[in-house]
Amino acid sequence: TLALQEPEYFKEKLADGTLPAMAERLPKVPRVVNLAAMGRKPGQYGGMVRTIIGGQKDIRLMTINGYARLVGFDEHLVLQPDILESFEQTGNRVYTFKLREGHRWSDGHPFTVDDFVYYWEDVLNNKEMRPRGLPLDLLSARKPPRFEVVDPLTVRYSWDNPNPEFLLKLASPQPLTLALPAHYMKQFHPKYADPETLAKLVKKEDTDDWTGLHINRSRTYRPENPELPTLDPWRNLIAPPAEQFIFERNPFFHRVDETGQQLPYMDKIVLNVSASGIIPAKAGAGEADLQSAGLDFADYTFLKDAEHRYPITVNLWEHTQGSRIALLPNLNCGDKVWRGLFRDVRFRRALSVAIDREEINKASFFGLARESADTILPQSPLFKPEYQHAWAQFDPDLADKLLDEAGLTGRRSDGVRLLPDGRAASLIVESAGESTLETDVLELVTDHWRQVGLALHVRTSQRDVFRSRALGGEIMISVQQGIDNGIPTPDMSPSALAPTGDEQLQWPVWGLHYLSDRQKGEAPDLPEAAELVKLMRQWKGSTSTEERTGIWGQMLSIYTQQVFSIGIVNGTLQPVVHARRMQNVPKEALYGFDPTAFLGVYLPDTFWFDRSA
Amino acid sequence: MLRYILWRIAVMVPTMLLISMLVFTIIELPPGDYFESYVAELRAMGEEADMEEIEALRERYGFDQPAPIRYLHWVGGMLHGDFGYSFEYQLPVSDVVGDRLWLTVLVSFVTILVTWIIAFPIGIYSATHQYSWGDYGLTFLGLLGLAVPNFILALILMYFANIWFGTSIGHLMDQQYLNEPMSWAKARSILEHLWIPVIIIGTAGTAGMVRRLRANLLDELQKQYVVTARAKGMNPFRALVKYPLRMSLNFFISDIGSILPQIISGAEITAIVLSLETTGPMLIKALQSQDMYLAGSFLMFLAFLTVIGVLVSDIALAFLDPRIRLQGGSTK
Amino acid sequence: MTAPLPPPGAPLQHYVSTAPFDPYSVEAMTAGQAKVYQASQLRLMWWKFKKHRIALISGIFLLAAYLAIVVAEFLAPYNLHTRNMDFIHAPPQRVRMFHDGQLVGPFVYGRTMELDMETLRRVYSDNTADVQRLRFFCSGDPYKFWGLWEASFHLVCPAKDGQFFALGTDRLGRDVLSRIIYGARISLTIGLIGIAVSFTLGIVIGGLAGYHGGYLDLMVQRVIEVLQSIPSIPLWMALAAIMPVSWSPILVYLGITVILGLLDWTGLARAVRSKLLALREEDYVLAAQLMGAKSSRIIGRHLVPGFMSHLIASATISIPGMILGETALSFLGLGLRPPITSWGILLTEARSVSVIAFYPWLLYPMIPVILVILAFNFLGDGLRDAADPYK
Amino acid sequence: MISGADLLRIEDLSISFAMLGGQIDAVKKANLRVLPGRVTALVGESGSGKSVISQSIMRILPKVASASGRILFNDPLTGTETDILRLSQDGPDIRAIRGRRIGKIFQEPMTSLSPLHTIGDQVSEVLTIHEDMSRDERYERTIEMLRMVGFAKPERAFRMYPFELSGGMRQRAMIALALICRPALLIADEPTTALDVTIQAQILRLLKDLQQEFNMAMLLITHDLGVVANVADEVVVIYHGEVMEAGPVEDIFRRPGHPYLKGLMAAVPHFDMKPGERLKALREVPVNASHLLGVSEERQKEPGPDILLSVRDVTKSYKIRKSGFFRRPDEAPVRAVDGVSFDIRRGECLGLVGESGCGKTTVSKMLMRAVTPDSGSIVFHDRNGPVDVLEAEGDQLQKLRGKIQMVFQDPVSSLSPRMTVQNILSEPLEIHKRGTPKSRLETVSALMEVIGLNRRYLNRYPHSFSGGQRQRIGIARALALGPELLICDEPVSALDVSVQAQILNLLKDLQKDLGLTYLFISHNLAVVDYMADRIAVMCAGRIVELAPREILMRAPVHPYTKSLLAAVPFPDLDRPLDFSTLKTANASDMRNWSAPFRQDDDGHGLATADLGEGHLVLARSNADVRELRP
Ligand SMILES: Nc1ncnc2c1ncn2[C@@H]1O[C@H](COP(=O)(O)OP(=O)(O)OP(=O)(O)O)[C@@H](O)[C@H]1O
Ligand SMILES: Nc1ncnc2c1ncn2[C@@H]1O[C@H](COP(=O)(O)OP(=O)(O)OP(=O)(O)O)[C@@H](O)[C@H]1O
Ligand SMILES: [Mg+2]
Ligand SMILES: [Mg+2]
Ligand code: NI
Repeated sequence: TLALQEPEYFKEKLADGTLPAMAERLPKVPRVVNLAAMGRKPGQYGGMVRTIIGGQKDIRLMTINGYARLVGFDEHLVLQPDILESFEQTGNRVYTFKLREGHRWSDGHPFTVDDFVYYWEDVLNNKEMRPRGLPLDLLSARKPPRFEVVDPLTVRYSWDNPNPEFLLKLASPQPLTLALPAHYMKQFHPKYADPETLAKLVKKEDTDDWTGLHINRSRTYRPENPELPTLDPWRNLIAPPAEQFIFERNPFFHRVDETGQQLPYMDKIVLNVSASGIIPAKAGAGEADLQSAGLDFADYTFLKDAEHRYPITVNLWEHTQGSRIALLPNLNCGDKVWRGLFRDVRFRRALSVAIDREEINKASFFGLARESADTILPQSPLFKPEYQHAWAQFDPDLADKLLDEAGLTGRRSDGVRLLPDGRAASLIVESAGESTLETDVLELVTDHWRQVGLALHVRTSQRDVFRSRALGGEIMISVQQGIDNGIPTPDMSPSALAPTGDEQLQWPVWGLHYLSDRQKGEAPDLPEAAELVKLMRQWKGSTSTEERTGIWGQMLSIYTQQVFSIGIVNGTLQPVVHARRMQNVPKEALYGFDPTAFLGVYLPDTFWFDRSA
Repeated sequence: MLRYILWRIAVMVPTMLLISMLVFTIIELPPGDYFESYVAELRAMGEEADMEEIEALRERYGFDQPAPIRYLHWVGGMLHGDFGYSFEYQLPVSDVVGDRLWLTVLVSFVTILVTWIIAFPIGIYSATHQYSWGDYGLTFLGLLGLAVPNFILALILMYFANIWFGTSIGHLMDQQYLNEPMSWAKARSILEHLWIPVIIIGTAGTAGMVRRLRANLLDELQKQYVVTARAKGMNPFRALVKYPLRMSLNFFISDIGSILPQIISGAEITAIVLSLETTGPMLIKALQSQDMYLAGSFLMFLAFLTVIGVLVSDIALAFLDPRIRLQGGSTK
Repeated sequence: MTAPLPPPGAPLQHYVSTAPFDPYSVEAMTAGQAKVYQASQLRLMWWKFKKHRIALISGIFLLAAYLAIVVAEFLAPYNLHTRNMDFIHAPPQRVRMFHDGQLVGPFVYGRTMELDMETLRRVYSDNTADVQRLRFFCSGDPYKFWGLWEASFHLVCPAKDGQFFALGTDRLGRDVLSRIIYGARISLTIGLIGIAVSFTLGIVIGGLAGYHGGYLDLMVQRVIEVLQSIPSIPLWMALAAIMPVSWSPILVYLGITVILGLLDWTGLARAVRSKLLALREEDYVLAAQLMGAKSSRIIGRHLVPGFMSHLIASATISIPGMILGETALSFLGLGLRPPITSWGILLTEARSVSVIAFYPWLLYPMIPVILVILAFNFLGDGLRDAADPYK
Repeated sequence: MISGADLLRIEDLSISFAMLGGQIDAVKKANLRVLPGRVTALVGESGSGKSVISQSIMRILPKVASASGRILFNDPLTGTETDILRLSQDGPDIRAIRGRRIGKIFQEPMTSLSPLHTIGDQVSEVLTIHEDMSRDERYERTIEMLRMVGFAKPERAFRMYPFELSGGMRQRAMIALALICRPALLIADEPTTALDVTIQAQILRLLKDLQQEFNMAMLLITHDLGVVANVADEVVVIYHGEVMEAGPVEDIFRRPGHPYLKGLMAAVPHFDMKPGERLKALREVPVNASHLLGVSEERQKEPGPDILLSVRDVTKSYKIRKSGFFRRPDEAPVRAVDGVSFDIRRGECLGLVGESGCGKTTVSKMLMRAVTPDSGSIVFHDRNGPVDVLEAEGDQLQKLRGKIQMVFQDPVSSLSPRMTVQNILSEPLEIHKRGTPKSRLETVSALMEVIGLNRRYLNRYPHSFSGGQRQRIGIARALALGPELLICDEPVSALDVSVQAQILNLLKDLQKDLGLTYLFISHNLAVVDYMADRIAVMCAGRIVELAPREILMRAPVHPYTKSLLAAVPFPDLDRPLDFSTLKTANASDMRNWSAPFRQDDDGHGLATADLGEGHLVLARSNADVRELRP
């Protein structure tokens, strides 16, 4: 048993009795984080962290970085029960969750199976709330799960078909919700609330009906509602709109360190809303105690220099994306000639080998990035060098040869190749023009491609409309980052490698087909793409890790050999700034939305201010 | 005159209607709608969006209806004070705007005031001391301010103000005063920060004012009535203020209507760079993400200010020049 | 011989001048006067203008600048796109004359670059053993003159296998000086075209409204009001959305110019209009009218000249707005795109604190902007004076 | 009488202007003086430097001018002597003198007033600057001054803007402005050019009174030798910037010595001229009229209808404003022109005389369609049939514009300040697309010649001319098109008699050779007498009498006409004006007229009575024609 130590922060509340003692606040079995075992030091309570967000919406970073999940990854990307005391799964079909006894919401109300029941029955399965039924993530082979309350601490979800992604969704940075604080939410639900009061509330909130009100009040991903009880390490105190959000420690948080201190160590987090453009400047002026969002590799020099002036430390973490910047030829392009070319693997390969990745690496990444195809990183157990090197060499002669083979033999007077129908081969690349990095890389690529007789024009438009335009076939090539999760384990979903979503700009129409379960879009008519879909479905149905490893391997091999997206470099570095006094921030780590939830898996609740430093 | 003013006010109604149509077109013009942006944004963060949910949202906000109907709905709503809903903030527009409106007005008015306070004396000085060192020097300074793009000036000022005076980077006040009610300390903090945007936004306008005032004055100073005033034994400065300056005010007054939109437009980029708590950044963001009602409300608000400004300018012009007042209505 | 005055207070004597008197004698014209009276008004203005030294210098400077953009390729030591991956963010190199106390002629020291892996900065140092003499009228970077003819002839080139970055390089190792020279092409023309568009519109529309008054005025005023009501950025965004994306960079450039011009006329039109509302009551307008002059003539020949000073001042003041207005567009990602460049773009690219802290030479494009703006203003001053009948 | 010192002593004054192509010496070593309480008249040819001298006394020369010599001002109040040229440009010393000790009436009153400020504001401002007075006191004083200079309703005038006033009224406002501080020295640069003789007499009287009461001295610049004879003590004659003759008024008038002065005296038009007698100008310029104006032969031959223009019952009224900004006009509008009818015959010259502010300019502007009458009709009888002037549009209007031209009363403001003379003169030709650029230049040169301006002035701007020169430019411009009807609104008021003679002769020649028709508005009755075939007399917006010249001059019927004729000053020391009779009679006040001409109380309005021989007079509608005859 632990010798519990109360944080200074609650001294008053504890004294006047508004807050029970820690022993009562904690679940019977809290999650004990053994810092020493993680190579970190147990810390001390206290302190306020300033951090900057680029927009009000970014308070979701608190949910992401807070990373309190029913089930979550640890530093080594192994799934661990977190809010749950334990979980069990059978054949990826039946999932049984056991809650921690005595676990409480941040307002002190017990967190129980009722909260699951409320959400399942009164929200998910409420026809008014969800006229179109359950969210896709809860369906497997288009069928919903069965939900059972096994005992007062246990719930179970079971499907007929395997649903291997279920736990991953729970562990994801934007987690699938399974429970809401019923005691709070019921006041907004007609089944429980007094109709008149509810009507008044609806009127006040200016939503059309109670569902709007209910949605507004129950947002967990964007913790905008200070009244909404939470299980996160910090809870919001300020309702938007605001220029500054303050989060304070959740007195009922379920994690403790090995010395008996309740996490988080740090009492408050203050998020200042700023223009994203000046985040580097502010961070470099010592105005942030923990900052990664809004910083880019290009800011490193400045931040490093600021170390002399302000008590901050800058670390470089490695991005987990498959490619920092990737070019995605749209296989569903509306222009027939271009579409034909894009579907010709020789053309895609030519585009890829025509790029001088080394130059880009040198110019924009100080030579520190890894020249690579758009694929997984060496940190992934699935990694093979052949994926990285697949068509990622710089070989303009080969490119020329491939292009000639693809039928682009004619040339205009200025050396630009001619399409079979006589037009000049000028590729229009869609860019959001958000970062100079993108502009620079494109400028270099323009030159590289020009060497092999392809003209490139950049068109800037809002990224926001890319998807619909790509779906409509208006986009030829777009620039984006590559595969999100570059460090997958076999148990993670390979969906990024197959046409599975309409936001995959290399094949949005095929993606839509999969996403809508063959209702919309078109089935892939390119054998390799169809193969990827097939493998994806296989992965979903598989139950063993070996089988999944195999599938992953096949898919990676197809994806890289076929060059469905043209990666440039990966393993680029992300500056992470923290106050010099702040302890336990890893010096080196992986950084990405998926699967590390940015800082999430490194548990920012275990960071602490060393007052002696 | 009263009749004229009433008539001018009446004319404002169709003008505002016309503007509202234009505004609606502008916010409708880019392809797609907010929900597109929404998906795109989630995707940019690596998140996934539930298509079904988005369709539902679309229906809920009437985006499946044709544009004219949405327009009528929007204008109708505005007439009774309902400015619509901000998708981005998931709040009614009126709640989102908050302090920003008056901070914008504050920044704009201080800028305008500072511009005038600086421009008038300098303009008069430059005109009366044409080709003196002072004239050249002030012209040079003014043009310098004009020649340096606002965002660079903003960056430079921000950087050095931080290094030299320790002013926190950007914003209109120190962070601890955000969300705070007004207090002396907060007001002081605002004043401490205000000078940077005011200088940045003001420089361009000041130079323009000075140069134009100078040009107009130089013309007027030659006129016979100035000689008459001198022959009366009038103090040259007083004579200048009473006669030529008043004549040269013509251009200045006709500009009043556009000062506000100009200042606000000029301030937008500065505001983004400095991350000011004004409407500019919010407006641009709303436009980019097609948070149309929010953008629309901002635009209508600015338009309203402009229309009022033009009204003021028209009336002031009539006050200023009896020739316009007494004969201006006629047609030639 | 002059008339004598009696002592103070004394009675006046009748005085009659005895000098010969011929009522027909007109003093002979001096050569100067003869020249003046035959001269055209433009000529007169030129004479007056010449006397304004600073304006003259400014005019010559601008002329030179415009000539320079014609031969930008020749003047720039490097091509617009030439990158030097080994010289990224290199600071400006000093041109020297003496090496070891000996005159060598213009040369620069060779540069060595080291990567500081700690701060991730490139550290450059002069290698004083490596004297790289500049070459003049030389063959260097190949380019396409006016995009048409292949050539490689330059005014000045670095030594063979050497470098010459007089104003440093940017983040892709491109020569800032060359980019400034190329950028002048766009920046110097965009302003003029934009101003031509906006001034034509402003003067014509404002003039008609002000001169005619009545309903025409009412309509025009409302149009202006509506246009002014929309802040420029949304308008830009909307217009940029209409601009066909398949346009070539040159068309985009023209489009932007026209957009800048189309949005800028309202203020001027209002100024013109209100001034004319007052001026049209002058007798000389009436006189012209009674002579049968059309409104266009009255506005153009009688009213607008009376407003010239204002117009010149406004025009010269608008030029920076036009040169830099395009930066605002670029800032929003709507403006010109590579391969075209302009001073505005160069500056937009330099928008970060690190530039100010570490690479201030990337802000050098401000210098030509300032010079051009000053020159235009002083030129304007000279023009104003030349057009001023009282001078 | 001799007080021991000169009030103003100008010694060796030279003034030159720096111009493109060399400097202009406007004044060359001029000497002159003004004694306290005395009047020195400065006469001379137009453009001889009179105004420039007067400006130098106040130190208000334009920037391009430079002056040398001495201008000593001996302030009788303080007894100190100051050399004005040594004072700093706008320093306190000179400011204390300006406006307070030396008042100046500018030659061109029209443009000397600010268009944005009311008359009252501008006049009372002098008091604000120099006197320590309350607002009400200032108001009182201003009103009184305005009344003294002949404003019938000074309170109204106080709040009027200059552009609402007639030429003469503006001049009077200017006089009020100069006099309001009771200066020791008044510089009057042609103070009465725009005033009819009765008001002129009233002003002269006022000046005399002030002279006596406050010992005010005056430097009077004028072309009207009649005025000189009546008020001056000493006369200085200046020609081309040099003093030609100087002396006491007696000597000058009785024993003129210099050929220039003799020429001047001879050029004065007088009432006893025989028909067809020509004025003797100093210079005669031979004119080839038809060639000059490019008028076609046909036009000279073809007669066309007898009546060229007929005006019927035109009326124009102006609203009256209250002082407030928002208040609506509540007084009855002022009838500036009230039911005026007349005909102009082809080839004749119709003189129009009348009180200042009676509506002459308004009438002439209506004929040109520059002012729209409230009612009435104006028909121009062209060779091709009648044209309704008020309705003409498009092409018809454009043709009409070419046929009717006007010389503006105010030459300054009617010339575009930013056009050179050459452009101004060739503009009408350009508009009507006459000739080639080269032939236009020739025409312009020829025009310059006939109006007595040197060609070398072609490239100068209007502001650099003297008042008289500008007026001539206005005439030349009106002539350029060779119009059929020329409306001259005070065309020679700013010209010295010799140049005036030259211009009048030119007009006469044109009339004779080309059959030009004139409507000739003037206050100078001698000029009208010389020019006109018929004369119309206007008063308070109505034509009170219209008759052939001889009849009107010899046998006027209307009391207003009579008083006008009585107020004419003669350039003859033996025929001084009788100020005492003039003082009592307010000539234009209807109440002072004899019964038949007054509107009576029992509703009998006024109507035009025909006395035969084309002699019309406005009288009570029931009055007996015989009763009207004297
Ligand atoms: N601003 C000026 N610039 C150049 N020349 C000038 C200027 N003002 C006057 N002059 C010239 O100086 C001469 C004298 O002008 P001034 O006005 O004194 O004549 P004036 O005797 O008053 O004639 P008038 O009787 O016609 O008014 C003229 O020839 C005129 O052209
Ligand atoms: N724009 C106006 N607004 C108001 N009143 C006006 C206006 N123009 C003229 N008047 C008035 O009309 C009357 C006649 O003016 P007009 O100019 O015709 O007189 P005039 O006979 O030409 O006098 P003068 O001989 O002094 O030039 C005057 O009382 C004047 O105040
Ligand atoms: Mg004069
Ligand atoms: Mg008149
Ligand atoms: Ni939309």
